[in-house]
Amino acid sequence: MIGQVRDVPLSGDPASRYLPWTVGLLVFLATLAFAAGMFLASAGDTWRQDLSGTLTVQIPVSDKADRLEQVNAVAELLRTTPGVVFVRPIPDAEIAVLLEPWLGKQVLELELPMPDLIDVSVARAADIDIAALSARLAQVAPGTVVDDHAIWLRRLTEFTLIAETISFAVMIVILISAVATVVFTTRTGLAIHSDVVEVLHLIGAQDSYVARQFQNHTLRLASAGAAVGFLLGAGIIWLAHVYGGKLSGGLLPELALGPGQWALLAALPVAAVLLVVLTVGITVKRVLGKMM
Amino acid sequence: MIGQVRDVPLSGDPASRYLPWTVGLLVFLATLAFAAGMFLASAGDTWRQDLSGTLTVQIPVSDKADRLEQVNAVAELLRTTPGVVFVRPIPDAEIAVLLEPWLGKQVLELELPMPDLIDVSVARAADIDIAALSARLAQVAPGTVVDDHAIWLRRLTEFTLIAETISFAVMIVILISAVATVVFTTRTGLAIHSDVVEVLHLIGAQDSYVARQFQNHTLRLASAGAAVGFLLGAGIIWLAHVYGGKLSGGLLPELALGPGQWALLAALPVAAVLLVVLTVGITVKRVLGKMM
Amino acid sequence: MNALANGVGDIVRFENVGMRYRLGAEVLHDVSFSLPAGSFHFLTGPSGAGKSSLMRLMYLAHRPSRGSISMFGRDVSTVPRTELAALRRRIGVVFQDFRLIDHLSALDNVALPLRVAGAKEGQIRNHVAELLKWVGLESQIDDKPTTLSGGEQQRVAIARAVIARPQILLADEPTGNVDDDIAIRLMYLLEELNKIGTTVVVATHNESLIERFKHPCFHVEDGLLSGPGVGVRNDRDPGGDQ
Amino acid sequence: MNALANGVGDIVRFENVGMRYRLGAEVLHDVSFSLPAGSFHFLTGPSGAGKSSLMRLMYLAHRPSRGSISMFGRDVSTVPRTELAALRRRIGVVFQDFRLIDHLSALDNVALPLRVAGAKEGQIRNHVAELLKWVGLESQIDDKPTTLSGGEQQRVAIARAVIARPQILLADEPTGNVDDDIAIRLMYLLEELNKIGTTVVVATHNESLIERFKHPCFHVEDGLLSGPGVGVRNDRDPGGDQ
Ligand SMILES: Nc1ncnc2c1ncn2[C@@H]1O[C@H](COP(=O)(O)OP(=O)(O)OP(=O)(O)O)[C@@H](O)[C@H]1O
Ligand SMILES: Nc1ncnc2c1ncn2[C@@H]1O[C@H](COP(=O)(O)OP(=O)(O)OP(=O)(O)O)[C@@H](O)[C@H]1O
Ligand SMILES: [Mg+2]
Ligand SMILES: [Mg+2]
Repeated sequence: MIGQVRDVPLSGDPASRYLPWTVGLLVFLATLAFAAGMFLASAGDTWRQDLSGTLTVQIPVSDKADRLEQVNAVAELLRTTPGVVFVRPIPDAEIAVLLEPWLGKQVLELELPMPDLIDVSVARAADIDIAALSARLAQVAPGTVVDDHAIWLRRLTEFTLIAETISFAVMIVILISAVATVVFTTRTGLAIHSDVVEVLHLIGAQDSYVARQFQNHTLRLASAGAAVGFLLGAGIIWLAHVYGGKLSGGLLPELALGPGQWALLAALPVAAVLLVVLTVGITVKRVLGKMM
Repeated sequence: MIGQVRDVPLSGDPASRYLPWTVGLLVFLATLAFAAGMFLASAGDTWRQDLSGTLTVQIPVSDKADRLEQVNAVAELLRTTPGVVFVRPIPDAEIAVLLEPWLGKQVLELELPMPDLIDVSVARAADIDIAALSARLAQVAPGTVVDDHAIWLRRLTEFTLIAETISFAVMIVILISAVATVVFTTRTGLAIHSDVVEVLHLIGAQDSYVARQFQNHTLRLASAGAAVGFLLGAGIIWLAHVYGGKLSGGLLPELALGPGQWALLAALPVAAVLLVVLTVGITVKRVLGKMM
Repeated sequence: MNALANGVGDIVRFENVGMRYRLGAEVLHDVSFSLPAGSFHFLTGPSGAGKSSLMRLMYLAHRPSRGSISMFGRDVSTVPRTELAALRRRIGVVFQDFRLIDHLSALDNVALPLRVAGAKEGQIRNHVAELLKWVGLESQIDDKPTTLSGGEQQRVAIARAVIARPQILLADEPTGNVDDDIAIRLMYLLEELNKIGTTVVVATHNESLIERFKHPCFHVEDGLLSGPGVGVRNDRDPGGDQ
Repeated sequence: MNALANGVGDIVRFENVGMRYRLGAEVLHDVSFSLPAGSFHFLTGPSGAGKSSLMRLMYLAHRPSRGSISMFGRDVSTVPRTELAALRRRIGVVFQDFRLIDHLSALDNVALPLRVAGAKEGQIRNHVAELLKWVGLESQIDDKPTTLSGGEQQRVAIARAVIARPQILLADEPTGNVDDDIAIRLMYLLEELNKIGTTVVVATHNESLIERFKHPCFHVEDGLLSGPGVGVRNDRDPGGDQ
């Protein structure tokens, strides 16, 4: 019987009209942020794989005399390594350009001793043991380091990591503000209807009876909002998947989420709604607890 | 005299307690999103400049016979171009690796006719006229195209563009929800205090008298929230500037905003507060307008 | 007082007024009457007859569905919105349900009409405190309405209605929550106001009050008004006993 | 009725009860009295004396600052929170300010105590409609309180208080907004309830009612209670006239 007539007139409140929108917006944003985070994580991996097709071998600065010999010896060793497609010692001028980001523009004018770098292309299929290669190269020229195209790799890794972190942080902030919104909406509801709550209380209603009224109401509103927000978010992700790839001309990795990622994403609105209903229950009972 | 005693007891409302937090959170997020957008725009430029230190010259697929000649002629012409530091024809195997992202892994197995590519390093200081160079090269080998490292450039440009768009879109969504929050808070305030508003109205208060009560109150709360939100956001941007550069080891461009960008950023909370106060005025007067 | 007590000087004039709430049935039909300046009337009638509704029309909270209402000689339907506020400041109202502002002290509640009218803050406090003393609330000046008893709230409501010396005072059941001693004391307050020129209408169920203070009495029943001068236009109201 | 009308059967028992609001001064001092089951009392006293406060203690809205209160033979201070709700369901209250729920129709307002107690929906409507007819509101069954006149609201409040046949009925100024005819009719309703066993306390300023219905009368003044059996413990209340 309870619930047929709702004693607390929540549905007319501005707070009530606002709740589905807020929950919807927040779930929408959280969905996008979460998806962006997951997508960036995969994209970072893809790019890293692309880049790992090239290596840079670095031979430390040494005397002019045996420098050329060493470089040639290393290059020779590399050429004989299975999986290596191409080897090219990089000239000093080019190295100077590469060093510019670290050392500034004056690097070209200074007559610095430069390390020798060798550019190596690796067949995609080949699975080169970098550590073993390093060890072998170090025997030929001590101090030689094999770098799997560190510059771009690190630049991209850092970039995607930062973007990932921001995405997840935004998601967390959004979830926190969702809880805050719900606590606030509930407290507003209780404030507007404190008289009704008090009358129900004095008439002999149990706390759970009053709490249920608020919870049922919020459950309905929050579910509607969360569903719409999630569907919109998922729609945008799907659009990005279908059209994003075409528009970027294949340059961006496919904007697709795996089934596991979709499942995680779908758990988001459900978790949000549960959070909402739980919050409401706790808030209502805490307010009621202050009455005799 | 008006305002000494506040007739509408807004300060005790949950809505009031919530408003500074919401405005603060929203301004905080908007500040970060806006800064991220502006930073990505600059970062994109910086990276584009970095990359423009290298060029790729592309000679279209041709008969085996004169192919080598053509490549050598182009390479020779490039070597004599002022500003060019280094010229290297890229071997087919390496080109295959580069083409992989577009054509898939089978590119290595297929015996495709490949274009010839020449890798060119350019001194940073040099200001090479790409169009003129293209024209001269085309005379030696018709169809030759000079590409300013298109792959990375486009990849980065797309990426930063997308990130930029998302950042600004997030900022817009956040501002919209700020307005929605304020409209809602005001309407809640009016709903909770509709009795007070009605009494003031019946006692003979002008609409502006009632509106001012709500506006003064909201101005105070929103300003406090916006200031805190902006300062937190600015603090994080500053931290990113100071520590971000160090942590990424110079790989990321400096996370710094110019004075113009700071000014734009600082305009954000001010605009938010003005928006809020305006919204409140309109909302209150619209509600009052319904009374006789 | 009687300078104004002719047709033109009528402070309230209803002509064939009907009233309904939203789309409901009419709760007042064909109400025609006028109140000369300085008159004092009771308004009686069974519960639900339409006394409060009639009051609501007079304090400009509701528009009639037909007929015309003039207050202070001005046709209400033609008064622009901004001037309505000024007209309302000349009307004092004791609402049946008090309508005090919960977060304001008794003093600030009573001071409200003065503040809204832009009075100087310096003059307000003493004036208000004196009136609150008169209604027996000197020790509750700084109390909030929620901490006052029913009768105390009612007295604050009366004080708020009279503080700004309104030209017309409309009191809806102003003594329902106080004992007879206080009720009589409050009626004296209204009579004193009336003596200095305020037109007074008191809706009440309290028959002993009506008997004791022998003022002319309007009666509403089934939405129809009867009483002194009702239906008579531009005549002098025989009921003004000042 | 008199089966319970001895010390142990007292439905209400106050012993040296003091009461204050928050940190304010005591508004009730050393109140000791008991109400035998089935008794009918008036409660009088000047405005602000403490009648509503005394009621508030009885309907378990407020804890005493000292002394002890038993309701239905149970010491209130030792009753766990969840059982307080059950006790409250045995108490009917007419609040001085009605406290109707604005968004519910008169019918749903009156049905509230039945719903809260978990009554079957099928039984509710007829029962409630009949009672509303009794208090003269048959045509306003589906109206919201905001669209009812003051007296109509008061009658809804009374109907809500009695609908669940409470063991004790506490009515705070239940006739302040209705005319004498309706007031007498409402008093008959309370007397009928009393005849079938309900203990009744009516706080009122209406002296003609007190004279007409000759029930024993408690008097509160300056926070002190006087009246039949006051201060006398474990004695039979000489006032119960049933
Ligand atoms: N806001 C409203 N909306 C719709 N109907 C209303 C409204 N207010 C009052 N009514 C109806 O109008 C009629 C007259 O009500 P009104 O309040 O004027 O009566 P009253 O004479 O003041 O009664 P009482 O003595 O009980 O206060 C009643 O039947 C009531 O139900
Ligand atoms: N919630 C409250 N907080 C603080 N003080 C209160 C509160 N309610 C009432 N009082 C004070 O307690 C005293 C007794 O109030 P109470 O409402 O019991 O009086 P009452 O006898 O019912 O008066 P009335 O006949 O006017 O209704 C009054 O002085 C009042 O100011
Ligand atoms: Mg009325
Ligand atoms: Mg009282």
